[in-house]
Amino acid sequence: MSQGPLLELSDVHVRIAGSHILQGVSCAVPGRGITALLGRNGVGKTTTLRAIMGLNPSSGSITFAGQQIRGVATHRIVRRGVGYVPEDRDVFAGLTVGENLRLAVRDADPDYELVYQLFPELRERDKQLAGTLSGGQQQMVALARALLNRNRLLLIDEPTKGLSPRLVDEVADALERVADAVPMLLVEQNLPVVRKLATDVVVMASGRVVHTGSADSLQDPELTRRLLGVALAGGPA
Amino acid sequence: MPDENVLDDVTETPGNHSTVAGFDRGRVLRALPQLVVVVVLAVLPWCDISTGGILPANLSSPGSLHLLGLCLVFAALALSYDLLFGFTGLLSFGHALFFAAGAYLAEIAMAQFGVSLWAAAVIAVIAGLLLAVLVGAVSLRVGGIAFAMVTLAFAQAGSIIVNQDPGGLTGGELGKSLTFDKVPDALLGVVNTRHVYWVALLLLVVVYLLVTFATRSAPGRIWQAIRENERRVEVLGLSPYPFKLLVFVVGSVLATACGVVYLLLVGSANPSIITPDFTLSLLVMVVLGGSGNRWGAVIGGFLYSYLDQRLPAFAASDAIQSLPTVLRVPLSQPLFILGTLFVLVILFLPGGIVGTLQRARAGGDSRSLLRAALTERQPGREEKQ
Amino acid sequence: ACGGSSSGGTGGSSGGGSDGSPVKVGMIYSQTGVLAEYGAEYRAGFEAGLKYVTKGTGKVNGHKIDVTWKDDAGDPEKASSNFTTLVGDGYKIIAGSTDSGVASQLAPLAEQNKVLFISGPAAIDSITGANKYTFRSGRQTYQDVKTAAAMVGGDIKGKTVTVLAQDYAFGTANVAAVKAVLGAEGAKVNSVLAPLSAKDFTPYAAKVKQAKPDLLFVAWAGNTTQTMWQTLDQQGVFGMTKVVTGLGNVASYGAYGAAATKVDFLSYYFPGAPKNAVNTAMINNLKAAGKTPDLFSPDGFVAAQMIAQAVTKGDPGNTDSMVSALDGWSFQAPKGKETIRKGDHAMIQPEYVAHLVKNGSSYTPKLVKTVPASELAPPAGYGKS
Amino acid sequence: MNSIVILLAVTGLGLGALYFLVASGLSLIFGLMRVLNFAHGAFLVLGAYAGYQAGVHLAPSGATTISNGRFTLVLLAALAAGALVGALTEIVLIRPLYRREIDQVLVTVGLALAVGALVLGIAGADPIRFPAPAWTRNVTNIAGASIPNSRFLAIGVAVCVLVLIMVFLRYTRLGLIVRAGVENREMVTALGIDVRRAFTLVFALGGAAAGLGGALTGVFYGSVDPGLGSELLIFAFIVVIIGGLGSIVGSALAAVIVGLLQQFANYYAADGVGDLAVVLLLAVVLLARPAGLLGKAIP
Amino acid sequence: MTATPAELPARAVLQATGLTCTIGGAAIVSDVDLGVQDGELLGVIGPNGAGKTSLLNLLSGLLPATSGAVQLDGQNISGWSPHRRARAGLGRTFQTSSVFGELSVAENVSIAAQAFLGGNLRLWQPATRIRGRSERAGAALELVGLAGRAGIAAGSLSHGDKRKLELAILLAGEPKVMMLDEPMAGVSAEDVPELTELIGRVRRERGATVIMVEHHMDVILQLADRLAVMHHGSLLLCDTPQVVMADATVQEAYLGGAL
Ligand SMILES: Nc1ncnc2c1ncn2[C@@H]1O[C@H](COP(=O)(O)OP(=O)(O)OP(=O)(O)O)[C@@H](O)[C@H]1O
Ligand SMILES: Nc1ncnc2c1ncn2[C@@H]1O[C@H](COP(=O)(O)OP(=O)(O)OP(=O)(O)O)[C@@H](O)[C@H]1O
Ligand SMILES: CC(C)C[C@H](N)C(=O)O
Ligand SMILES: [Mg+2]
Ligand SMILES: [Mg+2]
Repeated sequence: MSQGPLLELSDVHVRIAGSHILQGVSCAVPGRGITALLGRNGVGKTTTLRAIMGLNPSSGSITFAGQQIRGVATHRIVRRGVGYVPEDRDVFAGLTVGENLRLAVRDADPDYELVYQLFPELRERDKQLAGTLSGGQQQMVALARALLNRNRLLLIDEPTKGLSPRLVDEVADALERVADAVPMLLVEQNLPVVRKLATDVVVMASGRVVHTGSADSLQDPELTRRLLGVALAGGPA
Repeated sequence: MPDENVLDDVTETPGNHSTVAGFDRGRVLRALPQLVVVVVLAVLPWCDISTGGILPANLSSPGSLHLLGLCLVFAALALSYDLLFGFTGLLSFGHALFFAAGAYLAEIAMAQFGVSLWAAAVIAVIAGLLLAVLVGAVSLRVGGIAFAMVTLAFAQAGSIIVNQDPGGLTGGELGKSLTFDKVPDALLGVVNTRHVYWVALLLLVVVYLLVTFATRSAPGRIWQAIRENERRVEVLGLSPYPFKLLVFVVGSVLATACGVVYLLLVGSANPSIITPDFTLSLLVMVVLGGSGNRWGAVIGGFLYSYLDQRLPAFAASDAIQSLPTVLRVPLSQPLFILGTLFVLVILFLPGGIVGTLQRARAGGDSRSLLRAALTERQPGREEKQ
Repeated sequence: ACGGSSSGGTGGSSGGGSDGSPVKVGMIYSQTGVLAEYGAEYRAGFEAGLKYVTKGTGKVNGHKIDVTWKDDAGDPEKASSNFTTLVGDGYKIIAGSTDSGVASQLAPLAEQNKVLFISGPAAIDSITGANKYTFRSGRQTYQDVKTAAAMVGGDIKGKTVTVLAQDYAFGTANVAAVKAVLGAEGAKVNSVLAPLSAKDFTPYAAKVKQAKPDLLFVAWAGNTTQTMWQTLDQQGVFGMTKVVTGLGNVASYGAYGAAATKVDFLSYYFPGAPKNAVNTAMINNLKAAGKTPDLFSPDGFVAAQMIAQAVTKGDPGNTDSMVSALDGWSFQAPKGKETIRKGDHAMIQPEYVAHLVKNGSSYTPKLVKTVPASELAPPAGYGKS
Repeated sequence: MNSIVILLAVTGLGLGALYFLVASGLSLIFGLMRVLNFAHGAFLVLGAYAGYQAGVHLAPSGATTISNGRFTLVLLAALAAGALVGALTEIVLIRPLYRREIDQVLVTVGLALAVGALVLGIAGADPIRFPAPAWTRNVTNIAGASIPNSRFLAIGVAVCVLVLIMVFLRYTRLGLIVRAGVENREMVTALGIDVRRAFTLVFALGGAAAGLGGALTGVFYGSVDPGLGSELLIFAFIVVIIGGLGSIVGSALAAVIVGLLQQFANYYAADGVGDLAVVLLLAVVLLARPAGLLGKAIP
Repeated sequence: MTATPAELPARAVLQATGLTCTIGGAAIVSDVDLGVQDGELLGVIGPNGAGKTSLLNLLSGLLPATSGAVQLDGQNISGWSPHRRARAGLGRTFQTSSVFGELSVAENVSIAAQAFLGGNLRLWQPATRIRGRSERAGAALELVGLAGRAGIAAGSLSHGDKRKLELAILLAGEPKVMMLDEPMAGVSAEDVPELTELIGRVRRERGATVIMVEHHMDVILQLADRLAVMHHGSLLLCDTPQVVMADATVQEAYLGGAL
């Protein structure tokens, strides 16, 4: 494949209902490791992922593996190998867990093994309506749907939100493992997780990218305080 | 009002909140266009000007005033429907029942009990109130589509009964003519059409004021909350049921009052006003103008009934009849034009006429009108289910 | 431009007899809607009649006849609007009413506004004797039924007659008429009524068989006609009793299907029935205009004759004088001699008995006998509630 | 058993079959896409007229009956016409309104008005005789009851349609996609599925069922007219709602109940009770079970 | 397993006894005995799917209990409808934000204030004339830091802001017992301390009793007086944070290892 980044955004703008939400986002996701997208509530992280997925209309340029994907229909972007785990989980409440997973299958040989190994509960709850799952269980379904297929890039929006500390650990481990094969763009508020996983970081503030760099930059307490308003220096929480 | 502040000023729809300063002046200013409209409508019967075919004859002619009167009654009726549909999110398919109740019960009261028009109006409205409490209490036990269909069932039952002509009271499918000798002379005859027109205008003004007041009242705010998220309202400590019943009764009683004026204006109660199609046309009116918006309902009701009355004349006009067949056949069907117009409004003017105008005004120029129409159709996260 | 409204128009002035001013005639009829076919027949008949009475000049007694056609789409509300427009414009002569609902809406309005009203094909009995200003140019249900009675002959006493009809005004009026006519002659009359919404008529056919009638009188209209006849045939009703019904317009002959040749028809009019100069003139005028004579052609034709009489013998500016000119008038109509009965304005006229004869894939009516007008006169006050 | 009871029971079943045929497409679209399609009546009428036109062109002029082979072509023409208008409706009208659920329903109201008026303008208000094989107009005698053969035809086709729809929903992914898509269209596309095609297909199927229903109504009545759609639509609604959202079996059950109830009430009860009984049934069922007989409550 | 008799709260504001809920044969919450003392903050933790949200649903009446009883201030409220419980002072937020999306932020909170103030069915009373309605709403928005966004539609708030709005809605209703379902979920790291501080302050100033379900352990350790641990629908343990954190089962089932 090409030598450049796997995913590249340049000067992406998003306007929704009159408000200018992304104001020229430019950043790149390399073809390996986990790129963390950070920033406080409402800066436009989710909007950025949605713009990549073609779920929000945007202007500017978004290339994936060297090809322009801005303006391409969402399902075609996915078929090029982009998996997406949305922020609000978006499980299909009226479908069972099994149906939710089956719907997500694109490959001929979906990796149910990985999924059930990570979240054994999903096997037990195959027949349960996803709408009646607990918050954390829904999160598992959402993650599982993206992990079933072999993707070239995963966009994951706050995967550990609402998970118990133990499960946060496990999910982090799983993502780390998956990241060996598939690069990721990860939005995450749990900074210990970020520190553990991220190889690169992109920090946003009010609709713009204010910092990009390798994960090492998170080691600088002054920088993190300035960018994220919190010091990361402390030990594990 | 001393305790008004920005919090309260932001009411029905976010985004259209006015500036904070000069509240009282703002209030007057905001009421001004409405006042102007009412005054203009009120003096129409003195304006002997040609309408160039927009109306059947000169503006002050009985024919024109009769048509405008009907438009006013339907504007008021659409407004009463919007209270349920647009403001509270109650999709009732039975609103026609109450409108028809107003027309039929007033007529029956005059014909059977020999009471005067005014007494008959009072009787009809009180009976409409009782009917609304009964129908509402039963149908509101269910929600959503089930509610729509239970109200439809009630209206259908009403329609069947009216068509059965029990005891010769309703006149079956022929309807019943107004008992003219119970009506004051000043409201009778073609020469007095202007008086009836004023009654219709008064009706609209009263309904408008009541609806305005109701939506700003304490329960009015709860209605809007119910439209958004009923479960959440419950957890705030309020049972949605009495609120829904209240709005159902208020809307229905207003519809009953509209029915009485309709009887007076048209001179008969006929079963076309209790068909499911009729309720459906109310829905069309409200959406055409813009639901959840008082002006929207008024404009939609007015426009729909205007088109409904005038399109046959348009269809029969030489301009249409001389067209080639491909154009003539569809254009000579009034319902084809109305249906197509409605489809176009839904597709290209989301939020109806008033909603589009508001957005255009917010945007400023005419290009933004188009953009407003387009952006609405682009994916936004809030609208997914 | 605001000022007192003026009614305008010449009809409003109280000018004398033949001053040559144009006479405005307003026609409120079904140009669209379910009865549009009848409306078209009526209109063609009227135009043929106008040509006949004005001898092609468009003038009667020096008055030019200005005809304005308004579509009511079968809707009393629109009819009422049109009426207000026309009368507001100074029209003193209104005619048309294809639909019974419209006719009963307009009759009281005519009285209230003191204008001449000549009802059209609407068959409802209560138009006769409705008021001083209301006339009709066609027949009423009673006359249809009486024709059927004439078909049976005198030995009806003690026989069972079943009326199969739809449960609405037209149907129940027929039931009432059969009870009045044949019941009076000693027949046992019962009825089977089907709701308008019924989709399968098997239960009704079964009920008819259960009643074991000596005579089955079918009063049916509308688009289920074909299905109903097919069901009667399938359930073997024709084999067990004599069946009588009214013959519709030419387009409907096919609707009887296999039953067509097994039924006795009472006919209000078909082109081959009467043999006289006026009928020939009407048919020729229609053909010249590219139209075909049909069921309701005479209603339009006679309306034109009546208007001519009213403006010739009466003063077009004075409704009462036109009413006097028509009250009790006898004249040669396409169906032969007709008389407007003094007082209640029943249109005394002959009707026919016919059979359908199949040739090829179409049917033609064959006259069996003419029932003289005198036998068909409704009793005074018949049909008033 | 009394022959009258047999007559009423079998014709009641036939009526139920007719109701199911006209309701199945509505039920399919409503159940999967939650769009209460008011234009369904217009689809029925278009299907019926397409069938009629095919029959007119196929039959030797003047003949009132056609052969079985030609009749099959008539039904196929109706089916195809229904599928076509269904698909067009989805693409042109529903698709731009994907996230505006109420507007989707409303746009079908407008479509119903416009198409209804258009058919009236083109074809005229009068009923026209629907082409069918002679045997459909005859009767079969069962224990003294003369049952019109068109009833057997309706029952047979209704059963086939029911089975086909059930098989279709069970063994294809389409049902799954559409159900998920209605809940959250975006998320389905974010799984790499072209949900628009699925929606169009559902409308095409619903339209095809409507077209077939229209043609069979023509056989049942012996004639078709532009008013047929709006008359049947209300019964189709009642059947779908009583049966329950999303349950095609529920629709079938409700159709049979309504058909039998009407037939028996129309015979045994006083005039006009049959209609009231159906309306009453609707109200009672919904008050007791808001989701309908076999419907699932929406989570 | 509840607290030992010695530690039994002097006055349990909210008391659940034998609370059980079974759906389709599976016990989602089984036999929970739990007392919440006046003014205390009870943290509820437990693995995903342990039944924490369900417990709140049972307490607030959104889920009907199969058996067991709930008492509020000594009064038996089992079988009461959700709105009746809310009126009695049992308020809650939702795990997934549930706001009136098309109404403005201010109106969202005002409605909650109005619901609390009463007289809601008075058709003749303009909403804005209800004494204290807007003050209360304004104060609540001020408290959570959303006053600047009062005019915008609640639906277009970002995720974190919606969480804050949820809290403001709750505060405007001044409940006796506040039940918070994962208030920190999705709140940005920077805002967590702020929101934590806010909850602590509300509690102190209003003397409110709080039940808080939360997975952020640092938050819960900072705020909670006692911790209840749910596991497989049962109450595993209810004790001081120190005791709970030291418990091996809790470590194993809930906290896990590294982070
Ligand atoms: N549909 C919408 N309409 C209006 N504004 C919107 C819409 N969607 C998002 N916004 C606004 O865009 C901004 C960015 O939102 P976004 O969800 O991308 O933030 P985020 O960085 O993901 O925040 P969080 O951490 O809270 O999830 C917010 O201010 C939000 O209010
Ligand atoms: N209607 C239902 N049918 C079957 N199981 C259900 C139903 N509702 C809830 N459950 C199950 O009950 C259990 C408790 O769910 P609950 O939402 O209370 O968990 P929770 O402790 O809040 O978890 P989380 O921390 O993930 O939010 C879950 O396993 C869930 O799947
Ligand atoms: C069927 C028609 C003869 C009906 C008639 N025109 C009426 O309105 O009563
Ligand atoms: Mg986000
Ligand atoms: Mg939970």
